[in-house]
Amino acid sequence: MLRYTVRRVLMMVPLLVLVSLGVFALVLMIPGDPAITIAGENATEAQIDATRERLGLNDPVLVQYAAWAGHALTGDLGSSLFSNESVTGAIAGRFPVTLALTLAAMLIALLIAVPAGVVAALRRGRWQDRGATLFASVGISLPNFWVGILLIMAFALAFPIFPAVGYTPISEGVGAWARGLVLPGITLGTAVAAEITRQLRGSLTDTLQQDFIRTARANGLSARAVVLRHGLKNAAVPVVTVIGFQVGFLLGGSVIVERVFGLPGLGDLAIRAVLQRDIPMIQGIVVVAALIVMLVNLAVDLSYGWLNPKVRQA
Amino acid sequence: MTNAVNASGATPGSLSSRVGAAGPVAEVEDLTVDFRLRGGVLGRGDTLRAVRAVSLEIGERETLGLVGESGSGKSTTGRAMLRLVEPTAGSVRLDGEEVTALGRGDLRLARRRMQMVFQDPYSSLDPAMVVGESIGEPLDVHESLSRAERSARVGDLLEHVGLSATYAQRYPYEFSGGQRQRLAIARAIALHPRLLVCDEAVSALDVSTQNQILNLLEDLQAEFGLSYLFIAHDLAVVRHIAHRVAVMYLGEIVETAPTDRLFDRPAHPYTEALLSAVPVPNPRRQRERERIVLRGEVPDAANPPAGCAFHTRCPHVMDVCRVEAPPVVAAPGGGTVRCHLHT
Amino acid sequence: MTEPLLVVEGLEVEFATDRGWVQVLDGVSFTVGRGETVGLVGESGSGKTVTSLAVLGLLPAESSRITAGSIRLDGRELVGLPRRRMEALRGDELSMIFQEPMTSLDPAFRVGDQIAEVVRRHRGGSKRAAWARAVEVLSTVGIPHAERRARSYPHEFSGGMRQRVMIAMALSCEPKLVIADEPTTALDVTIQAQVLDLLRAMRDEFGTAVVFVTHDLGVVADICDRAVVMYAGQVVERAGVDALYEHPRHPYTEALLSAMPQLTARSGRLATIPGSTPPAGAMPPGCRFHPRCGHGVDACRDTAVAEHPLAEGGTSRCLRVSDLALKGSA
Amino acid sequence: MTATAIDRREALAPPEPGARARFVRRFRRQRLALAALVYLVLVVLATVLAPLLATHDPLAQNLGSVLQQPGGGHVLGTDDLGRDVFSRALYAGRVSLVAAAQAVGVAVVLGVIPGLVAGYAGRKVDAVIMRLTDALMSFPPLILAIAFVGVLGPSLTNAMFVIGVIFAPRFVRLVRGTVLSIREETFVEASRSIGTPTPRVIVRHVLPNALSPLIVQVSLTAAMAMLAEASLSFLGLGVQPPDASWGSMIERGFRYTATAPWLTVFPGLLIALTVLAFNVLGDGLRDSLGREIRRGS
Repeated sequence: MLRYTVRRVLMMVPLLVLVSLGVFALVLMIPGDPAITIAGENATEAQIDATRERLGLNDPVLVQYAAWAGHALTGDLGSSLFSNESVTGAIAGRFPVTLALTLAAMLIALLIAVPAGVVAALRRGRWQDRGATLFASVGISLPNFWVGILLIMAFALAFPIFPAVGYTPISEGVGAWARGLVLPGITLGTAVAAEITRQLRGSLTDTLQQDFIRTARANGLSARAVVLRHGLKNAAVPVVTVIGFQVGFLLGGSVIVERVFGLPGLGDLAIRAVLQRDIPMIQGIVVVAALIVMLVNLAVDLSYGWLNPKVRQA
Repeated sequence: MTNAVNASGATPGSLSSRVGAAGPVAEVEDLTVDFRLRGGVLGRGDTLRAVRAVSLEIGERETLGLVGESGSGKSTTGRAMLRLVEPTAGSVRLDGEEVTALGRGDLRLARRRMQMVFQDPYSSLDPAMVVGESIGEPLDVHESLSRAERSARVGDLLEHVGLSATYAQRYPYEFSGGQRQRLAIARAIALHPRLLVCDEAVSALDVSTQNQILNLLEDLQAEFGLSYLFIAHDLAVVRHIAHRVAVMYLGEIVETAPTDRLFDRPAHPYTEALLSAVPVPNPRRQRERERIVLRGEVPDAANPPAGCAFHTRCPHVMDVCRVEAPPVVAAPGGGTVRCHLHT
Repeated sequence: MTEPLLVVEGLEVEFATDRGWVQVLDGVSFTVGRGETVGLVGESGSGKTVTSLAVLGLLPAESSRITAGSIRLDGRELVGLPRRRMEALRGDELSMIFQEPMTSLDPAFRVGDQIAEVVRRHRGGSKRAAWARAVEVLSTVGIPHAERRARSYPHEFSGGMRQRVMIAMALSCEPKLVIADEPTTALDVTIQAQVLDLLRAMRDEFGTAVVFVTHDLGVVADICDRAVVMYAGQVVERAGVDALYEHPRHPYTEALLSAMPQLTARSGRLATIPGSTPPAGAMPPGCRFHPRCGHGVDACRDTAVAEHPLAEGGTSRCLRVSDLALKGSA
Repeated sequence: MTATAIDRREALAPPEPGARARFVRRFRRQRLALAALVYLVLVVLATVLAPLLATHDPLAQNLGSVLQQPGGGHVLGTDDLGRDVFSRALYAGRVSLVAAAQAVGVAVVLGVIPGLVAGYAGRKVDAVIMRLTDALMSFPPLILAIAFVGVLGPSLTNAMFVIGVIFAPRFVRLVRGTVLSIREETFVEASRSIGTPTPRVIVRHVLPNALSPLIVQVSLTAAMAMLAEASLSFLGLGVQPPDASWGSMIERGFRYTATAPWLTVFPGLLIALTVLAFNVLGDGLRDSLGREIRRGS
């Protein structure tokens, strides 16, 4: 298991290099002269030259990359072109909001998906299964901003149970904080719940048809023990994979949900950076998002080792 | 039916290999196949020697049975002979032509003379194609026929294996296991090959179907003068169809012999144990038989025992077996054996 | 005389298909005495596996149903037994060994845990005691270093060893009856010989009755006391093995026997049974074997045939049972 | 009896019955997928025939009748500039569908060929392609899209190109996986054993058998691409005014959530239904295709 872990962690190194290259390449893709874009359309020639110098754009590309990556490794992602605020600082300030939103969404998704998926697999072909399948199909098809708007119409405007917009920091009370996360969490979690339900249903259905399930039944284990002990553990690998995948979607979706509900998170920061073409800020956000996804994938892969003993040796 | 069946066939089990004046159809010399295993700390794999210096020959219209348990390398030997896996060393000659030396293009041409029938009738036909397409594929690759000629040939092949020519437009899933195996045979004989490697070709079938296929193979041999390498783990089937038999254990041939000699007077302790392990379908005889139950299992091929590969399970093991690999010697009554008991 | 350990009587099973419910077992009856080994023989599609799953109550609930008949274990009716009561019996009083040793063990758990789970389910007791029992049965079935090997996962065992683990699990609660469904088909002959020896030893040691489901007449000759031959969802012949092989009383049995390739001498042409087993739902009228039978008369075509009891014991489902002299195996 | 003289035709029993029954059953079970297909055809037709079906000029502003409720002269009401929502939705649908098609096209082109190469070429090429794919998959899709659009400048074409690039790894993985498993099938080895050249093996055996999962994935990706387009347009990074897509219509209507809910409800419903249709169609195809390969193995 240790060897597997080490190998898996080592595998991240080339991935990190590739990802950082990709992020760095964003600057190279700016159409025309990035210095003009960055300094602004109305900048003077001198200002543009200064910008070019400051950004090191006169250096060879590899040197530029090395400088940028070297700083990034120390946690210095540069500073905003507009506010001069440090990118790392700005991200750190916004991160708790997005983290809270993402966790809320995942929690809601799991609370819906696990029972729904299990019941669907156990009652295959009956109304419970059809209901879960319908939920799964519809859930992944709804645009989440639309769901958010509908929820606001229903539960903030028509029946004002939850706040329509805004974020209450946890320091101002856990209750208010949690209340503010309910609608955004549902908005963001619906599609994830649908996706996990789908995968769990499929994977558990397959597992329950395996020979070893028949063995367990032939030895008198109760239906409950068969499903919960032997079924779920063996069905878990593809489900965990999907959950890992969903983290990327949650981060992307949070951009939208933060916009709809006016939450001051990373997504909100990203939109502003994009509208202002604040390149270092964009790069910083992408790097952080990719890093989170990679760490989650690492955790997912390591969990395989526990779920499937064969992986440990491989 | 025009192609009357020659049921009498040739007398099986004649003592010598039927190598005529023209020489054997297939000659294999010191064939060795290594597989690289994945794994190891840095993905640096170990090697597994699946086939160790195997030599054999198959004469015209001869069926050589190749028997052994799983992991013995019998299937790999068959595949390496057709270069479906690349041999690591050794030579394979087909009608005197060195198959192992052929370049890509020549090998493709040579393939029309050596064909294979696979074990699993359910995956050996492309499910996305009507069976006429699958059977006709060798013709498409090697001969340029008009549409009419091609469909006539395919129909003829179907009839030859006992199916109706009208089945050409059906999909594989419409056929039973036995019928699929007939289709696979039709594809294999489409180009009138010299050598047909049958890799466990009847193992997946019920007894009654299995016999139909075995009879079919015998008929086709008589009709087209085919030579067979018949790979199987079922000894009773091999006894029926093979003229000579080679027994493999852990990548090596431990005994070869004309069929009757092998079954009546096995020379190698492993052959003896294999034969005694097959229960005979007669309770009284089965009760009276002396059974040799080998202990343990086949050792790991990646890490074979020193000396004689069989010594870990051999009931007659001697000190010399543990250190020295036995040479191949002539066996009493014909054939060869690789055992210290005979040296 | 008390009733035999297992009595199956007039068992009828239907499966759900596109064309509605289709009968797959028709009036299957046989018995198994205490400590006896009975072979359930037939080719694919004969219904032998369905029969064994029915006895264990393992037929899929949604797509199959028992429409008639009775299955009694030790005098207790199993058909219609509530699910929980049936669960409590399985693994305890009767258990099953399956064909595929490679896939029949849960890959995610240590083999010792899997056996201990069964022990605790039926015998209760501490985890430690159950584990000790698991190690004990593993060593009984000839797993070397059982103490250590109990901590291994299924993929760390060879096929033969996994089948031993399966047998250990099936025997862990000392059941009265074990159903072995083609337990050696996936194994090499030398390993098959080991496993057959093991089953014999277990039967002698625990007095367990065994239903041995197989298509291999050699295996039946080797290990069984009596045989039940099935064809197309029906039992066609029941007899003690000596009688069955030497004087088969049903043409299908004769055909099967003559089709077995022999180790001893090369026959001329191999005997075949023309045609193929009819699929469920498309059974021919009259005797189900008549389209493939060489002894058929007109009556076979339209008269459904009942099982005829034989003077020497056993039954045959053949109209001409009294006037046919059939060939046995040499 | 059984040792009769051999009749080669003993195997002439007709092929296993029920092939047609199975097809009919499968077809019947896909009623939902069929309905989805019909719906999609109707939507495509409606957007193609938009000029004929539109009741108003989609761009014509009428400040005299802003934010009118559905009914009356405007089936689906009017927006804040007095434009007819129904007519706009028809044209916007065109934009949304074309955008989705563009993204799927890019994803297929960028995905299938590397997937085939990775699956068929040796370990090294495979490793390189898969590492690149992993890297691309490490980015949260929408964030990467936003970043690219931020750098390249907001435009629907840019956005959908990027979405296509982001979805390409799914096709790489799918095609590679399918190729790897088909390569292991005996029928491919059988084809090689008769001397079939590799390109022909790929074209005749590998591709046709990889096609079913590919078609399924195209349908599912179209659904995701529509959602992505809607999201980007909702953020103002996709389609630019005065053109509209369903997503940008919602963005505009969002400001009037309290007073004119129809501005968000109708386009949202259209997106949801269309995406649902692609998903249902994809699932239906998956269930009815590809079963034969698994059968018996």
